[in-house]
Amino acid sequence: MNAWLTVLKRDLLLAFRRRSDVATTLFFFLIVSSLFPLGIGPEPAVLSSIAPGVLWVAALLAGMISLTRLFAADFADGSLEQMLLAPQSLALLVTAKTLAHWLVCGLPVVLLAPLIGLQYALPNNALLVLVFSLLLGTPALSLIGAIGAALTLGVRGSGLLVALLVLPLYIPVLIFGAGAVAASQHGMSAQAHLSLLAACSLLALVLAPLATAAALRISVE
Amino acid sequence: MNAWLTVLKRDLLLAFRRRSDVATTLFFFLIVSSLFPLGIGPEPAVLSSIAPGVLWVAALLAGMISLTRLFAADFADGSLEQMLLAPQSLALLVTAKTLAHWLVCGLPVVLLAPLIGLQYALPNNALLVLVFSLLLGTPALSLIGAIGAALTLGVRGSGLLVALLVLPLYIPVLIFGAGAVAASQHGMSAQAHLSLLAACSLLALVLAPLATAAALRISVE
Amino acid sequence: MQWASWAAFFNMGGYAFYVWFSFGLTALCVVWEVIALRKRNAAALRLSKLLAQE
Amino acid sequence: MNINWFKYSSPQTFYPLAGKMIPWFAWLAAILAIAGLYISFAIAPTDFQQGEAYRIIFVHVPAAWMSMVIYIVMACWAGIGLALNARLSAMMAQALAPTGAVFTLIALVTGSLWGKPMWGTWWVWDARLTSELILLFLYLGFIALQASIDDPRKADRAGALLALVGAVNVPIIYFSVKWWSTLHQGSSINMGAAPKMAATMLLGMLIMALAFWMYTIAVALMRVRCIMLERERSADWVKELSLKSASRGKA
Amino acid sequence: MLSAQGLACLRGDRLLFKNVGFELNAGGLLYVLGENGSGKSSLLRMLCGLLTPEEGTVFWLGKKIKQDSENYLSNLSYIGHLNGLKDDLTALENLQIGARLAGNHVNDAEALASLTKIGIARCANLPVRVLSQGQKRRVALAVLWLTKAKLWILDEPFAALDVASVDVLAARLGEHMTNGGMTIITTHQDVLIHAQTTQTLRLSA
Amino acid sequence: MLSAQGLACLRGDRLLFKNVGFELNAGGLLYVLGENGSGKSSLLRMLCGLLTPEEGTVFWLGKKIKQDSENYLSNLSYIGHLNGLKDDLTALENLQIGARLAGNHVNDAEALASLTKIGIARCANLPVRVLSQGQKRRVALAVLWLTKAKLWILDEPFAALDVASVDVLAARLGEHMTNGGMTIITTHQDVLIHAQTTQTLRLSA
Ligand code: HEM
Ligand SMILES: Nc1ncnc2c1ncn2[C@@H]1O[C@H](COP(=O)(O)OP(=O)(O)OP(=O)(O)O)[C@@H](O)[C@H]1O
Ligand SMILES: Nc1ncnc2c1ncn2[C@@H]1O[C@H](COP(=O)(O)OP(=O)(O)OP(=O)(O)O)[C@@H](O)[C@H]1O
Ligand SMILES: [Mg+2]
Ligand SMILES: [Mg+2]
Repeated sequence: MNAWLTVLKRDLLLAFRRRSDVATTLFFFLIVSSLFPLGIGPEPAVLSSIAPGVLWVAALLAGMISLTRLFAADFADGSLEQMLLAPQSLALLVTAKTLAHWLVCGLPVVLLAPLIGLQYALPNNALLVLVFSLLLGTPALSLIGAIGAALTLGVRGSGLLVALLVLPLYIPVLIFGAGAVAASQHGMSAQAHLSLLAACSLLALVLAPLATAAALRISVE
Repeated sequence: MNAWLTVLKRDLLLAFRRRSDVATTLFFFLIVSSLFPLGIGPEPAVLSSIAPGVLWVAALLAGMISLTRLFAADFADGSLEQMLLAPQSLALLVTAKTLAHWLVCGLPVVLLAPLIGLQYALPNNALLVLVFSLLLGTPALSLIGAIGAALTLGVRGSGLLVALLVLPLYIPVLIFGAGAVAASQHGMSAQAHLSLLAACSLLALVLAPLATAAALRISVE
Repeated sequence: MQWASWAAFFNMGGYAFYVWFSFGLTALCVVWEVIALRKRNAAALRLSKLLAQE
Repeated sequence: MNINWFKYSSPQTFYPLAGKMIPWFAWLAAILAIAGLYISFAIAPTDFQQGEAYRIIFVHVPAAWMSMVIYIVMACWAGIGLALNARLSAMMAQALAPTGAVFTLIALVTGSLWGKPMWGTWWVWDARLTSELILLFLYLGFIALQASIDDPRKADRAGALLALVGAVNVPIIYFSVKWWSTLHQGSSINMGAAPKMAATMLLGMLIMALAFWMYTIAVALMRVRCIMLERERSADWVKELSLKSASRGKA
Repeated sequence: MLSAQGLACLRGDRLLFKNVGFELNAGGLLYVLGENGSGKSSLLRMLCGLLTPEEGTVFWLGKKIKQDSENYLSNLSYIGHLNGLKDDLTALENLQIGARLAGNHVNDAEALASLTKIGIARCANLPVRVLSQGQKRRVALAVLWLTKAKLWILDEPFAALDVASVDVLAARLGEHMTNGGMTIITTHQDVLIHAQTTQTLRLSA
Repeated sequence: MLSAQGLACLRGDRLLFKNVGFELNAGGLLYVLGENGSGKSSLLRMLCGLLTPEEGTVFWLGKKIKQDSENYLSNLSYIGHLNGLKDDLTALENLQIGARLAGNHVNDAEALASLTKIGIARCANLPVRVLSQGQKRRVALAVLWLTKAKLWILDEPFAALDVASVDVLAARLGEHMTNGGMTIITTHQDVLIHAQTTQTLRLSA
């Protein structure tokens, strides 16, 4: 538990030292979701109908782009080796790293999303569901993404490769997440979608760290 | 000229050695553009109306993500220093690297785009304009992106700065590009948009390599 | 046999392009895969022969 | 029992064994394919709704079946390879992936070619089509990952892990996509409405599917032989083999 | 305490070494020598459990290291080619975090003391990014004044160090062995280290 | 031929050195010595023009190096801490491309000969990725058998080399100086190099 806290604190400290990186993820999210009105035109009806999809895709891409950095720096400077040699369960340490990543890259996006939703003329209840769905879904994104990040360590071109590996696995989360918002937009209950999202996250929490740990061991060899 | 060719050939050779990297850019483009229907829903009318924006944003993202690697590897392994010490104009060598990058990452996207346009139910003439607009616009993306890639090298905390610098410069390209496709979709002439795109690319060709070279010198210090 | 003539057969009730493209593509993939594998095998043997003779 | 398994799981013994098996499967595939094609074009009657275009079904459906089956088989081999550290299993997984991807591509393209005359469009975002597309991405991810790792052992293990993760996800993806499109269901097109299949059609499809099976086995064996040669290029048995094959070529 | 039997290492399609074995007891020093590329670093990573041997086994106190890995790892300190330092953290922070990950709590004073020992107390509060090659190496090595691990595995610890630091480190290694510790080391330089027993393992490419 | 006057180097907010000057003539060897972090690498990068001096100027044949940089650079061969090799290219390709970038055309035979000289001909067609630390360093150094540059600036060229390679490299450096070349070198190891004139510049942190 001690090592777990150390890893978490270290990663948060590092993120704090490099605040601009955190800002970059947010900024990326902001830009991607603002590009669409530019590309598509300002019609509120159209914008609001595509909003759930666009916002969720933007959140997903923002999370993914920051993923490549999850283990890469640790790998390059050798601290990953030291983490593997710590007398603790690697899967546990992985959850600490993933949690830090989510706090730094996922949470800000969740908090920023309603602001952007306003620009897309989303009604209030849909905004609420948007925040909830992101809150439930983004942990799954981080957890699944960690597997991809671990598998592509030391592989050149890993930024795009990670996308190729991970995006297909993200699709259920995307569908349930965007579905929840769309449902509430159409006056239906988003409950079913939200529970499915939570289920995805739970499943990922149980399985992904194990897979990530195995992947790290393979990559470091 | 000799060194120019050497750099171009070397980068193409490297890309050829890692063919899968090239394919990855393409697949990234493919996957990102397939995500939107999953988020937004399968309605062909809606899809076709957002297609210009979505496809251009996807192309932009694919280019941007692959750009971060443009100089990073050279910087890390020291070949960038050697390039700076070559008895040739650095700006010239930079154009060689950028051209190689465009050939490897930009051109394939241009060629794949119409296929994806079909999935978005774009009409034939709009498909043609899509290809043209990408052909004229993506070089500007590569050239402008190179500045950002060069700046991110040494000045570590400047991720935000670079995004701030580069993305606003991308926006005109995006607007003209998506605008061209949208115009042809609505039965108007895309000529004006296309000429503006070409102008962007030309301007970038003249100015960007100089800025990139300067940025590289700063980063390597 | 339900084809009036070879021409009718090739015409596929007006859907010739779609039908023959499908079957043709499949055949092409199969042939290409086999040829590519044979080449790959030969190349591998050639290289290990070079190594062996060294 | 055990001893046998280990004997045949070493590349050195498996290589010639595979060589002997390939012609059998290849011939079986050819014969079945000819029979299947005969049924598809000569025996099966014209469909009264779709005309002759429906004959695409005889490649489309078997290809779609194969694309899914191969993924499962591949994941099984990968899992065995990872669990038992068996090199041959990992190689089999690697050998299957490209063929699986090819069949997925065939299913997608022939489906599109069918869709154009039937639905009037090359593509709709229907559950089955979409999940087939995602399956293609999964194959490509597997191949790309293995291609970009240079140490073969590492590539094996990383690929195996990815295949397993994918296998866990495939059902989730499938159901989520299905649910997604039934909820949205804007378009009037519904592939489930395909006509009730006549017995001959079913037979034709089954025989074609069998032919594809045999073909897959033959090609996978060929590819696994290549992989063995490439990986063990400096091993003695490969060197001997290459010298022998060359002298046979001259004679 | 640490022993290895019949180790073989395959990298790509090249067999780097096979049938490597040794036994290392308390107070023992093992030099692993060999040309560039002979597989010294690979052997060391194998001994840590970072690399799975193609054949052979490593034992700690008679048990396979994979079986009782928690116990083994808490007795191990490994410093590889890479320093394992975070560029954005200060030397002090790096040192403390490294120690805590390995299971020891270290306060500021202790960490500073160890930086002083290896002569870079002056850099304690600088981010590691601005340190030179050799200074970074010294920060990484400072952990040797903090760890309670019995077994030290060091991959070219002297590389990039200036003469004074080499002596300081050699003395520390000698002290460790005197206290009953064990060290496995690779180096291309000639450095005198005192140990109760010294063995040499030569890998040939 | 190469001279420097009143060089000062500021890194972060620390003045590493100031008022450093020297003159190096044909056949001359200049050792730059100093502890870790004393600014040796920084000085060398300054001499190459990679780093702008805080104060002072570097002259080549009496002209400021920034003024006639094309001429200066075509007379310069610099090998820094980093090897400048592409992992995915073979040793041979790396060598040829490096030489061509510096302005010399080199055919396969010449490149292979230089790899043979430094004893890694065996690795000529392997991608550099699979080479060990020291083997990579040797590939980078092989360029010294190809270049026609008069001035060599080498940052710890002996680091990570095994004993045999150190001798080979030292001999090559001696030969270069005999032919009227100039060398500036940093090292922490004691290596004997023959030169017509030998100077030492000691930086103190
Ligand atoms: C790009 C387009 C298409 C794709 C990717 C696609 C994909 C698939 C897949 C994956 C299957 C196997 C599903 C299973 O066995 O449960 C399948 C079966 C089938 N497809 Fe398609 N399809 C496409 C277009 C079409 C079209 C246009 C039609 C007909 C109008 C069609 C008719 C059928 C039929 C009848 C089956 C067999 C159903 C069964 O065995 O239950 N498909 N397709
Ligand atoms: N990840 C890897 N994949 C494939 N081959 C590798 C890998 N790492 C090292 N090798 C190969 O293993 C050999 C030994 O590498 P290793 O780093 O163990 O050598 P070393 O004895 O430590 O050499 P040095 O003295 O140069 O550090 C090298 O020749 C290299 O070709
Ligand atoms: N990019 C940089 N930014 C800020 N400071 C730096 C940078 N690079 C080096 N320094 C500082 O400059 C000092 C000298 O570094 P330099 O690499 O020149 O030392 P060196 O003499 O080569 O040492 P070594 O023997 O360890 O290689 C270091 O103490 C470091 O703090
Ligand atoms: Mg080593
Ligand atoms: Mg230095």
